[in-house]
Amino acid sequence: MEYIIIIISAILVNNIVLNQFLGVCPFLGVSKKIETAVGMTGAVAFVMVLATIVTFLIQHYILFPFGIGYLQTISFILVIASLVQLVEIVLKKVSPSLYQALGVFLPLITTNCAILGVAILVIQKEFNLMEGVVYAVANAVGFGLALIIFAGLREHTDMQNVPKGLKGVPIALISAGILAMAFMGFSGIV
Amino acid sequence: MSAKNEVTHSGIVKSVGEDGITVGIVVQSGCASCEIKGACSMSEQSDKDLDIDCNPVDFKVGQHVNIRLKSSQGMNALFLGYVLPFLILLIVMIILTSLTDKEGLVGIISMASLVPYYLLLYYYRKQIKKKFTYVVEPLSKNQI
Amino acid sequence: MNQWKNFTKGFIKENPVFVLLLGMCPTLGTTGTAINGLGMGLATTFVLVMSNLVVSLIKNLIPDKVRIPAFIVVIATFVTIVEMVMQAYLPSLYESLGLFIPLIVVNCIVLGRAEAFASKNTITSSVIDGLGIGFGFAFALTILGSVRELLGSGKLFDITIYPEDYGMLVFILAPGAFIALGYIIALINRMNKKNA
Amino acid sequence: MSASLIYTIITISSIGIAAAIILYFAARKFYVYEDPRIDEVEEALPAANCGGCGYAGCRAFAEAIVKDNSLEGKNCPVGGSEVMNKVAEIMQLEAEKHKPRIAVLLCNGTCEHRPKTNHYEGASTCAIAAMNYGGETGCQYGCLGFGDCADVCDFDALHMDPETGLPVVTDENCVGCGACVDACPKSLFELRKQMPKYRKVYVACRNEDKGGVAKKSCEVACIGCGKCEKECKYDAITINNNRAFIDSDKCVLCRKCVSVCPTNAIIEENFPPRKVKKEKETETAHA
Amino acid sequence: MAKLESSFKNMVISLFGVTLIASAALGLVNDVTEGPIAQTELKKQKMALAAVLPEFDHLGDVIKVLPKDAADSVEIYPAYGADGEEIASAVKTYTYSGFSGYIEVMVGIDDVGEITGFQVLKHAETPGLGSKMDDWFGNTEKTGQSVIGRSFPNGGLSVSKDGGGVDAITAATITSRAFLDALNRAHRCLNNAWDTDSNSGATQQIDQNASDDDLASSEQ
Amino acid sequence: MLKTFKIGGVHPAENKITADKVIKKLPLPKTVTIPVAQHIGAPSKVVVKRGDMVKAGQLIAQSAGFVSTNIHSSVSGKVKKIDSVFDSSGYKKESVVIDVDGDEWAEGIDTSPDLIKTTGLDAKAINKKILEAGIVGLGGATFPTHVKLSPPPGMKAEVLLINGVECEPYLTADHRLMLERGEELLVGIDLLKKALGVDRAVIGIENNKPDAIEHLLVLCEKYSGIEVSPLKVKYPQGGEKQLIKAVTGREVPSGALPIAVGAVVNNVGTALAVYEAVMKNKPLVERIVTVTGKSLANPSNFKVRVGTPVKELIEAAGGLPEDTAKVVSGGPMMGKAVANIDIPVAKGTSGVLIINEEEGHRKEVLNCIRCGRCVGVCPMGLEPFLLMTLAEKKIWEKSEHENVMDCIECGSCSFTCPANRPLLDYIRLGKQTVGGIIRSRK
Amino acid sequence: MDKILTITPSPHIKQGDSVKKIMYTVIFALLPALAWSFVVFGIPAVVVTLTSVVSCVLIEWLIQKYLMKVEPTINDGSAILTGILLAMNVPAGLPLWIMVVGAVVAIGVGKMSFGGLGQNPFNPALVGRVFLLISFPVQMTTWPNVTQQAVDATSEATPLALVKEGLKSGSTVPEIMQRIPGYDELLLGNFSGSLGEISAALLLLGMVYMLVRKVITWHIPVSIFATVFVFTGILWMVDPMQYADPLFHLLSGGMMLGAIYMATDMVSSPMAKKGQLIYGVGIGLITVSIRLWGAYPEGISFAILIMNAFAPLINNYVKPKRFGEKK
Ligand SMILES: Cc1cc2nc3c(=O)[nH]c(=O)nc-3n(C[C@H](O)[C@H](O)[C@H](O)COP(=O)(O)O)c2cc1C
Ligand SMILES: Cc1cc2nc3c(=O)[nH]c(=O)nc-3n(C[C@H](O)[C@H](O)[C@H](O)COP(=O)(O)O)c2cc1C
Ligand SMILES: Cc1cc2nc3c(=O)[nH]c(=O)nc-3n(C[C@H](O)[C@H](O)[C@H](O)COP(=O)(O)O)c2cc1C
Ligand SMILES: Cc1cc2nc3c(=O)[nH]c(=O)nc-3n(C[C@H](O)[C@H](O)[C@H](O)CO)c2cc1C
Ligand code: SF4
Ligand code: SF4
Ligand code: SF4
Ligand code: SF4
Ligand code: FES
Repeated sequence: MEYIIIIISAILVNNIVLNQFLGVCPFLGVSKKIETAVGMTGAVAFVMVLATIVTFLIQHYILFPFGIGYLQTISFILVIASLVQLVEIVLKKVSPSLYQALGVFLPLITTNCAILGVAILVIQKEFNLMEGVVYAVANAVGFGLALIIFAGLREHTDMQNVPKGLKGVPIALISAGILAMAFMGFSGIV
Repeated sequence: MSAKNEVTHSGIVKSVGEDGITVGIVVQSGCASCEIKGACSMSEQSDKDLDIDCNPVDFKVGQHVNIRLKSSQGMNALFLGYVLPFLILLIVMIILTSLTDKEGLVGIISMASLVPYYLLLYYYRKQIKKKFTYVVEPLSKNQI
Repeated sequence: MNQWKNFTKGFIKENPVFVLLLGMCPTLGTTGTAINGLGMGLATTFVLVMSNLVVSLIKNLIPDKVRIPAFIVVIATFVTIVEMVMQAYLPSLYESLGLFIPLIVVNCIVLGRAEAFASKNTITSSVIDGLGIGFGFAFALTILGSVRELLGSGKLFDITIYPEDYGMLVFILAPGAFIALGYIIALINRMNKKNA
Repeated sequence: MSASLIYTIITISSIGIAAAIILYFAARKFYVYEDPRIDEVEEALPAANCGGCGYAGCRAFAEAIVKDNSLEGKNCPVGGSEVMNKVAEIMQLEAEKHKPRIAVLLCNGTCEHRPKTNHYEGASTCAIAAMNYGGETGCQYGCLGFGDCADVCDFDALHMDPETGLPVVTDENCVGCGACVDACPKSLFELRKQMPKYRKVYVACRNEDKGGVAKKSCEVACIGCGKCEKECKYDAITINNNRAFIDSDKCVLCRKCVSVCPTNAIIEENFPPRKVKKEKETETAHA
Repeated sequence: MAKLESSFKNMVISLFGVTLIASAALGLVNDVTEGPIAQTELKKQKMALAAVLPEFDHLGDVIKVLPKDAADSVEIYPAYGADGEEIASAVKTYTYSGFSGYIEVMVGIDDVGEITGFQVLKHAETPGLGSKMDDWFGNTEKTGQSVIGRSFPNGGLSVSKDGGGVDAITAATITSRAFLDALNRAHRCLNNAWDTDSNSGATQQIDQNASDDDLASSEQ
Repeated sequence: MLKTFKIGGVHPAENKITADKVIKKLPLPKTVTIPVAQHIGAPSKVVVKRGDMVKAGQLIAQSAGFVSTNIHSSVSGKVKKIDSVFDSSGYKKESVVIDVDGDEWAEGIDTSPDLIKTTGLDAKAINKKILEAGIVGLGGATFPTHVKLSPPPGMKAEVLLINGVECEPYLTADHRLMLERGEELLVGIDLLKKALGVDRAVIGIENNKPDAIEHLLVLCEKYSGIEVSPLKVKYPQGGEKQLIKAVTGREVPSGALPIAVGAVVNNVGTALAVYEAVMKNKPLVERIVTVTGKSLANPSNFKVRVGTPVKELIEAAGGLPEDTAKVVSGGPMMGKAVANIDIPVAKGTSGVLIINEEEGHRKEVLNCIRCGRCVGVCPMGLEPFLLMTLAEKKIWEKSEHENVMDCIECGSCSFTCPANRPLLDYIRLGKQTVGGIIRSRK
Repeated sequence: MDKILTITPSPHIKQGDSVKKIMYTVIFALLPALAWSFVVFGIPAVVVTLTSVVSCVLIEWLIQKYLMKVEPTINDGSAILTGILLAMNVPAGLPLWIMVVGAVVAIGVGKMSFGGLGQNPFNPALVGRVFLLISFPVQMTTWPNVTQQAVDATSEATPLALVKEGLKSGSTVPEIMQRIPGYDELLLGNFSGSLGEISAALLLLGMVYMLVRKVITWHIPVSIFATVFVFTGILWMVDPMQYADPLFHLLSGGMMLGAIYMATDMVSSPMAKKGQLIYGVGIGLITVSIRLWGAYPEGISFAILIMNAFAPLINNYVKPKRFGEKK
């Protein structure tokens, strides 16, 4: 039950993009292709979970025991930045062709903001490891959901004759706002 | 022309080998809306080289080409590259959590479970390579 | 004179938020009120200026290949300092900005400037660059915060302008952030077009 | 030193070093070497991203220049020789000499010159109109007047004149990118060599009907009579398919042909008034 | 000065230098701010105590009570008058049933069981709606909605919609219920604490005897 | 339930005002203008010179390839000039202009009205006759008939469909033809069957022509292997693919020809022309044209020589009314508005429609309200609103994926759009451009 | 010279329908229910409706004239329709300035920002309504009292709100139902709620009219009704103490108004029939989830907006069956 609440909350009620404002840049910028949005979701889920585990361990087995909680920011960012790269390196070494195919298929995963944000939130919310991982996955799904809906919306508005000044990012933001309003309907579900 | 179920990517021929060519592509980051991505180097941009089996006589170095990959193959890559390890991670974690309370152990073991996975990938890298076939086509100037 | 230009362009013409569309998350997340926006803007400015300063100081001591990790360390250090100082002396602001203080670390503006400008320029111009961009950022956040606060609760910097009952709650909440920013950017687009 | 300070230093240093090593390898693996000259060249380009050079945009063009390390066949029509020289300087190469070109409209079939014979009400684009009929007048070669060309011009150099129903090229703005040439379904634009002070002499007609027919449908049609051809001493004029053509690379702007044309199909532009009038030279506004 | 070359030695040294200085700086700043941060926390608590309690002379030791149904304990700060007699207690209580979950309240309850004051310490309720708790329930001019001076009826305080006597914040009944839930919890724990262990001073870690009533009511 | 096609379709007002006007022969004009490009495919090559004397039925332009056809003089007289003259396309096309003097026919042509029912010719010989007679489809597309009758290797025709649907409002030429020349038509169908080697032919007729259905049903009894199939009144029932679907239940795959499902479709007029060519040795030089319109004094069905100026048809039908806005060559759904009425009748001219001011103008174009009606009526299951937007925005690649090339240009979408969007105008542009791209790829 | 003929590409004839006719048909279909709300709520309802319609039309005119600089198209009826629907989505006593704000948001943000008629991905009236609901929760949930004859300012809860409140305070559904109007009342409308929530029967009448005039097809409303019916039916059978019966869900709240008039807005719904079914099912599921488990007693507005956002995706993946398509 606990987990279900975490999941629903992260995906619908407190959607990472629409409500928590994390990962807005890729949300606004990522390609209009729906496949790409799906792909991003998978990749982000993996990286987010990995990052959550590592940072969780660091926090609970290094920072807290030694009473140096204030090093959270600096250690998390270093770990996450290198983790993202590490995954790439390993993939490239292990299976170059796979790595290449992914390069054609996906944009780079630079959702540092969302990943760091989730890692910190897991600590702040005092989740245990499993809850933290579920939280991370749910947030990745929430991110993906927003991304996929938006891919469709973007394609739609691009075909319309949006007034000049509003074209592009402004109308995307306004659509996001309306979407966020709609998602507020879910508030109170958990 | 790409069909519905294909993704395309443009690139530049980097070298021409005996039975294939190497094409360099630039992978854009997710922050495509960012207008000064040039100034931001947090893995904002990276070059990837693709080795593609094809008849090399059709191409010359420096040529602009379009690479097409079936979406389903892209999804395949995604599955092998991210989703499967993700699932392994998750499953190992779920099992371990039900066995022990030691979170540190759970975390470390589950991450370690990725090592054999990657070794497996390494072992099968040849077979994997066969899975991905690209179509390369030259781009005319006005299409670039 | 040139320095002055460098300094002022960040406000409207090359505003990091309105024009370059950088650092959207803190922009949206911390502008529930004008004062929060300003606070976040200034915190970012501080980090920006200090990291620019340090980076341009040590630029020759850092080999190219480890540039990025070194810069990250520098930036993260200043972010942590801001975090601790705020927690100690401005606890209420610290609480309302919450998560977004540590997230200054990943704000592309900060690393971007360190990498693109400070690592190549003199100390003075790096600091001025940091100040310009930082104030531009703070300016944008304050504007957005003011708009949201004013429309949402009838206040500006906590001073009541009109009765709160007439405020539109949406603007304090998440959707209002998107919508307000959308229209502000549209407005700035128009202004920039006209000037050009 | 307090214990916490020691922990701090140990932690950060170890995480820092670990991260650095990974990032170092990453950087080495993924480092994109970008020739700094690409940026420089891009900087020098006008950033119009019009594609007039034949590349996707200014950056692509810059990449191509640096990659090929040659300026052969490369020209930025927007920036012209000035920019290309700058680029050449950066690249330490010799710029190709490109004569700047400018678009002219090969039709003078204004409402006045060309009586309407019917009235079109379909979708208002030249491309669609051209698919359905030859035009609202008896001349099937002339301008349709729906402004497809003006729509594609990125440089504010083309506007539809509501009086004449024809597009007008603003010489100062035209960079010769050729977008209009491709857009016009009737192929009414020609890129001609740019002469001093934007002077030009050209046959503003594409009508290939025989003389009488052409003249009937449009007062100022070229009837292919050949008088100009005979008049031109520089072999700049040729007649094909009942229509004269002046080669801008050969034309020396002597303007002899203009006066002999019986239908006034040859246009001279931006010249001072002919001697008959004693007024002072009035220059068109350009700086 | 020429740029350092990217040799391995240089890299390690320079990075080590950077991290060393960075960590030293951080450590130092931490040393400086550690005190003020702790003090701020303390001050906040003090101010809260002062705000919710009637005039008192000194405070007793903190008593932690763990309600049976919850994992987190409630803190009780007994306050004594100049004569050493206990006049009231401040209780740091909480609820998870707010609109956005957790709400933490400091509430003062005097020896006759009347609320002397309260202060919301932590919450994430919607601005403009649930966030009005302080103003709403502290507004002594509106007797219908103010909780100050009220005592706890059997079964605790509840909003008028549920048949209780407290008017809920307009359009924020959820928050109102949650708020009252926190107060009720404070009241119950206070009673329990006195019932089970009246030789004050001892810190009671776990309250085994929390009444069934407690369990039932906080589960709704 | 009457047979029909399954997706889409509209039902415009029928307005068949000339349905019971007997076909009249139009007097010979003074001059005829015969364009050399009256068919799909390569324009024919002129084989006469200015000043030559020609007879009716004499070859004046020769087929210029497999997909091309012969063109014959429709009158006897003197070649006045060979020049570019406006035709219904709105462009000038090379044409042979002949001054008429009398009505002398070339040798071997049987102009008598006698019905000839049998011939000893085999399939090949029939096809040769058709080729020589310059027969093209008279249903509108003017595709050379001999090409249709020679299925590509590996394909076999199974059924011949005769298109007597005439689903276009106003037009009645085919209707009258079926009523007045039923016997000859059936002989023609027999010949077509023979040429194709099929033993089944189905005449599809929309149910709004009960007299024609009745008439042919009676006549058919004498011919084996020819059926009449009454069809629901729904536009574009006469579209080739729709007709095949309605009658045989098969769908011609996207991008394929009817022969892929074993069908060949020919118009009733074509069948009649085949009869005349084979049995009477008469090339295709005249056809039946409906001249009609709400304000026209005397709407009629005429038998007209190819090359006659449209003006003369209109004169014969009462003259151009005052309130004319448009003159359309063909029907109101697919016909082409012409720029002037001096253009000649061509082999493919099935009707001349005069539209008055009230109906003749386009209404103000509004934004698409995404009502989906165009999608609902498209007989090809396309999304016209999307295809239009893609053409407007020049997104050709996606247009191709959205099957723009499948559009049969029936016009149902534009007809039905409540926002008056010029859907088909843009879709045509899309088809043209995408078609060009596809060709350039090969 | 002869007469100057007009040339257009084919087709040369036109079906009679126009955007204007469609819009006015919907308006006409709404009139009975609107009139009934005037009867029930009296003058305040009329004033609110007028305010809404006038502001919507005025805003559209102002924006088109002065911001977009195009010929205003306000007489196509779509702004009037948006105005009416917006008004039908608010309580009768709503302060007029709030109504004006709603109109500005509906037309300004919801419609014109995207380029005007036909370009908006979201339903404008609902954008306006949800904006108001979130911004002014108090005023938007102050329902005038109708059970006493005269409309007065004291507020009365809507049936859905009663259920939600009741369940929160521990009552069971059958207990609550005693305090709630019966089905006949729900059908005819004699209880409190927004202008357009009170008469299921008249709204259904309008639906029949629109179906006959072919302005809408059955797919969207029916799939919504069916989903709600099945979903709530299952829950009701599992636990009738906690979940109200399906009929109650169908007849109460904005279900009818939303499903018949707002989900069917062609501009913001999918085009293909199959897509419309998916869309309807989605709306049904989300509506019920919000009603049963969310903070809001009513969820159809949110549900429609959310599915609006999915409509482009649905359009992308659910295409009409192409002729000759290989299966
Ligand atoms: C965005 C949003 C924020 C809300 N915030 C609160 C809140 O802070 N506190 C609360 O009790 N209810 C909140 N609500 C819930 C609704 O106002 C709910 O209708 C109300 O709590 C219960 O109705 P009532 O108070 O009118 O009886 C919120 C709802 C939404 C959509
Ligand atoms: C290039 C081309 C080749 C064709 N080849 C054949 C053919 O081999 N057999 C056939 O029956 N029809 C053939 N057709 C005819 C078409 O299927 C069709 O009948 C013709 O375009 C007229 O159809 P419509 O009047 O319905 O538009 C061909 C058409 C084209 C354009
Ligand atoms: C929309 C549409 C409607 C058509 N309607 C008819 C029609 O009513 N009668 C007809 O004979 N041909 C009609 N055609 C032409 C047929 O598709 C087909 O080309 C013709 O019947 C083939 O015979 P033909 O080659 O003898 O002309 C129509 C074509 C289209 C695309
Ligand atoms: C069946 C139908 C339903 C409509 N429903 C709405 C609606 O719910 N809200 C609205 O603002 N407009 C509605 N309209 C009007 C119109 O489509 C709407 O204003 C457009 O979304 C504006 O672009 C409707 C129109 C029709 C034909
Ligand atoms: S007029 Fe033509 S050539 Fe000149 S800039 Fe415009 S589009 Fe280019
Ligand atoms: S010049 Fe060509 S493109 Fe321009 S308006 Fe005339 S016909 Fe159209
Ligand atoms: S014209 Fe084309 S798109 Fe339009 S209805 Fe007919 S087949 Fe469909
Ligand atoms: S019929 Fe017209 S308004 Fe309706 S969807 Fe098609 S193009 Fe749009
Ligand atoms: S600031 Fe760019 S993703 Fe958050």
